[in-house]
Amino acid sequence: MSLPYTTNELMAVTAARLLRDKENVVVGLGLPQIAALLAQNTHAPNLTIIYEIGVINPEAEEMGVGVADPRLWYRAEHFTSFVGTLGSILQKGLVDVGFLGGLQVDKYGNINSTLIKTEKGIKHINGSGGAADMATWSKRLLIMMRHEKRKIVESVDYLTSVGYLRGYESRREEGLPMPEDVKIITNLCVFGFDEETRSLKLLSIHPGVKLEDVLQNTGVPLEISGEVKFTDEPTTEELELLRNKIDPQRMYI
Amino acid sequence: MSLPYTTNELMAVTAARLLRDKENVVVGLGLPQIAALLAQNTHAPNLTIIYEIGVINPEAEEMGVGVADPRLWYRAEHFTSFVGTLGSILQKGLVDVGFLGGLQVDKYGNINSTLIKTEKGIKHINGSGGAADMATWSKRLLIMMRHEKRKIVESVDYLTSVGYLRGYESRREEGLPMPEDVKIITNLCVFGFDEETRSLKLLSIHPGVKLEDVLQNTGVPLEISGEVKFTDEPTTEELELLRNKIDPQRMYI
Amino acid sequence: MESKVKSLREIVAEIPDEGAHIALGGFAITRNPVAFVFELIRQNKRDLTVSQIVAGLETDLLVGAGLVKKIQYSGGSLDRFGRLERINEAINKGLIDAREYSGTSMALRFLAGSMGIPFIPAKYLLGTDMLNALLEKKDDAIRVERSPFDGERYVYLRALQPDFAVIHAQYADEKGNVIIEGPYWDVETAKSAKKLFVTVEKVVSTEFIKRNPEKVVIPSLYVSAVAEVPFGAFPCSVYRFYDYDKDMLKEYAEASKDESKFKEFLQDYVLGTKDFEEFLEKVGGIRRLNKIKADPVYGY
Amino acid sequence: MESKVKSLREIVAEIPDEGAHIALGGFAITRNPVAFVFELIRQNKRDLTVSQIVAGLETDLLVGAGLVKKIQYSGGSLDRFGRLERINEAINKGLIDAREYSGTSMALRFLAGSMGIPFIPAKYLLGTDMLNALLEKKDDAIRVERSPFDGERYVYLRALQPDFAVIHAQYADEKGNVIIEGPYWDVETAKSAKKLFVTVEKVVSTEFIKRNPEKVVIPSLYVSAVAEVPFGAFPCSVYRFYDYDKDMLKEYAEASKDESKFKEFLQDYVLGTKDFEEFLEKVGGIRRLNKIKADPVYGY
Repeated sequence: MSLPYTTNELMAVTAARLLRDKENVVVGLGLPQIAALLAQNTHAPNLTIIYEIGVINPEAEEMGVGVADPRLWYRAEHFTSFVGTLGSILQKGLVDVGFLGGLQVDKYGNINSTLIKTEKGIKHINGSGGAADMATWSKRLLIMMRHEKRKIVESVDYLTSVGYLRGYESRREEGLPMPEDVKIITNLCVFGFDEETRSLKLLSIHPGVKLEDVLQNTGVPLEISGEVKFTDEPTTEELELLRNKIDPQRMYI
Repeated sequence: MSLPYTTNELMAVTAARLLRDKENVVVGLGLPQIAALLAQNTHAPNLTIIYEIGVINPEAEEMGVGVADPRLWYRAEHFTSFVGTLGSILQKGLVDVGFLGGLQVDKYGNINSTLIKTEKGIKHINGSGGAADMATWSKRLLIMMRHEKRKIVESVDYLTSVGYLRGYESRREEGLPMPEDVKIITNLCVFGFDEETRSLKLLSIHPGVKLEDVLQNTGVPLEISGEVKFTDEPTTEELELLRNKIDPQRMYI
Repeated sequence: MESKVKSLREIVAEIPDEGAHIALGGFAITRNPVAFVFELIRQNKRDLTVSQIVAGLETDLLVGAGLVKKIQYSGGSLDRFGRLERINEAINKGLIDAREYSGTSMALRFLAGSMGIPFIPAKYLLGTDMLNALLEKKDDAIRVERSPFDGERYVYLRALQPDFAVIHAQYADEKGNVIIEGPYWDVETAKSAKKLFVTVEKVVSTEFIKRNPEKVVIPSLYVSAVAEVPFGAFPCSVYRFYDYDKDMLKEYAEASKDESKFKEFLQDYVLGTKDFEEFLEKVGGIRRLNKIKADPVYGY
Repeated sequence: MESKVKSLREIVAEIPDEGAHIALGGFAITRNPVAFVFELIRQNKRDLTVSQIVAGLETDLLVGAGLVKKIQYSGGSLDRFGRLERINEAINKGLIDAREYSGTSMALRFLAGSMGIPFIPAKYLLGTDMLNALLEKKDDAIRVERSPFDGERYVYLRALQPDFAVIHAQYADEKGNVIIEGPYWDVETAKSAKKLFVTVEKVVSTEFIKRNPEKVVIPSLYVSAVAEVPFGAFPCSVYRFYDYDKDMLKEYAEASKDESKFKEFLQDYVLGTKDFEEFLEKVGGIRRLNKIKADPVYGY
């Protein structure tokens, strides 16, 4: 029996458990970073953490406002360029896990990081930065998102990071390497993808969440067959690490 | 009236005077290095010296045995890789002068650095290292060689560094950038190349050398029209710099 | 010895009044050439093309000032302080020709330019709407081809050699040897340009360079001119020199949401000051700057 | 924390007995992985393919020992001490399949391999007999093509990802972060391999790495294993550690001119010693090594 926990804590723990020891991960600020640090402090002490801006294996003592924040660079082992990280390490196939977020994700795991189409026209938000590139070459993709009907959709308004493209073998046919795995961790559940059709599949719902909540808040029809599993809960050890060591200021958990 | 001087001193001075201030030069050990240092100490204080091994603007206090000798790296301003020097600086067109030597040079300024064909078969000597590359992209080429009939030939046994290829516009037609200038400095004379045919042309003979000596020791027929100029002699200042500052151990002069 | 050190005003004056192509080195809110962009705006350099890997505050300012005709980049932000609202609005309203890439495809274009090779073949952009949009615009920097070696599909990314690149770094000497502390995402951007201008926190002796050659990430032969501009990235951070100024970033983020407030910001701080020192004085001078000075161990 | 440190013997034992493709990091007579090659010879790894930018003493040894089937390189030497006589003789006699490149075309093949791109288009090799010979041999790493952008002729240099790369460096930590002092011509060679082995003068703490991140030229994730082999490049030089040993280089240059003398050299020093320490003892041990220790200012 573990302590009570927040949804963000559960999301971080769920992501951390998907990382394996000795893997190389590209992370951004926030929950992905928290997840990587938790993994490093538990079962994956030899995890290598990469920031696209050109920083490898730092040991930040404070969270920052983004990968451009020098707080995140403290005690790095290597500084390099964008070409050195995503143009070399990633492209050579050395990145095991790429963490992604975005404005929308569709039923094939494709992500939109850039713009939203509204009735008034296009609303440009951001741009893909290194996220599109991570989707191209990471062996596994871990997508972390808020669970809203308008964010998990049939088809993204603008495709920036390729998941399984149009499903089946379409990604490979496009000339892209197939990822070993793609998962989406939301505040309600964990999604995976069907091995044949490559379309969205519910893997587990978080403890306390109702299946209806998931179905109602997902913009894609889900086929539910058989009993739905619950996401494993965080252990006391994991929670204590998160709260006392990794994010003591509780900026993200 | 200057001091008496050695042929090597004259060659170094002649080469040095062909360098201009603010130029970037790729040099190897020996006379090219001496020439570059002399230029730096006289009319070209802002010369940048590059060694292909990945060293920029060192201030060696001793001559060494080759660019792989750390004596040549002392007080460098930048260390990089082979890709950083010849794969980037040179290829971007930033090298003004490339110094070359070799086993043979032909009437179009093509060089053989690698092997000699003998009656007994091929005799492999060396390989082109970065010399072929310098010939590809340097704006000007300065070739320094011993003057022997078997070394200045109609056609090289094996073409490693492209000069004017088969003359006229053949180098450009091959897809290579045309150099602004190619010169050969030997122990007897200075050669240039005809602006149209791109074939070997005598520019000057060194003081004290007879035209016959040049003609007899050159494996290519030379057309001599009009009076032959003499190579300008070193000044006392240049000789004193060479002897007291640049190569006090007289390893190369 | 020749010195490449010039004033910021002189450097910016070398840029033609109209139509220059400039690559910028900032990344969100760190090592942005802010002082340089202030001066670009003061000197009213128009119809610019801007190329950048990940855009930041300086790019948003320049677009907001109405000086940019075309931008090639992979997006950007003010990190958690906000979005690049001026750029977003210019795109939404169709005021600029925006060519969107992924970060690495931009970085590889700069790399190819810096190396003098014609293009780099890569898998990046395949399957994305960025690629679709570039192809629709018949962008001449992009071709989808099959490699003659493995027969697979690649995007051939054409080398980019902008007229100018501008980065802000910690140190350079008079010869132009540049030291960057921390990550150096912008090195290929810098080396790709026909002319590279570097603004630095401090001009150092060549002796300092020779004692720390392993810190030199751009050797002098790539550099056209150096300007010493202390706090030249303010309100963004410069690792080992100063932290970002939170309040000023919030002020900018707020102002940039609204065109008229942005114009006021521009008038007050950029057009209404004669140089960057005057701007720094205006926002609080040494008292304000002292608060963000970096700790020598942490670097922020 | 997992350590990647192993003994030299263990590392070499990971290489298959026949047919491995190994890239070597030495350059003439500096930072050559000599101890590694001694151990390769002792363990009799045969039918090797060797790839290198500029070959050096270690490569000549390996070819002389009859273990190399194929070599791709741009030539090499012992600088003023002599030529690579064993390689030259093997080529003259047709004993090895030699594929000659220019230095940069090899370096760019390694760069492409290290970056995961399929090839790099460049002007290098155009018009040379190296290109003619490669095309005659139908070498699958080389194609002459016209760039789809500018229509000009280029040599497309295929990416090289050898099975193994071996370099000798000054420092690495247990995680495999590698520090090279001085020029690092071999970094792309190192990063290109499927497995990278690094022999170092000294294994250092990760704390040392974190205090000198700007000296780390290969981050740990490229490295498979590290072996601490002090004087591992002897008789070649290692900047900031020791100078080359003139007498030993002359001895090698002399021995290598003649096959039977070379065999004696090999028997005495390599096959007749159980490890590199025993070889070092045999040639004079600490007295000899003390003479070549580097001056801390000059680095040689």
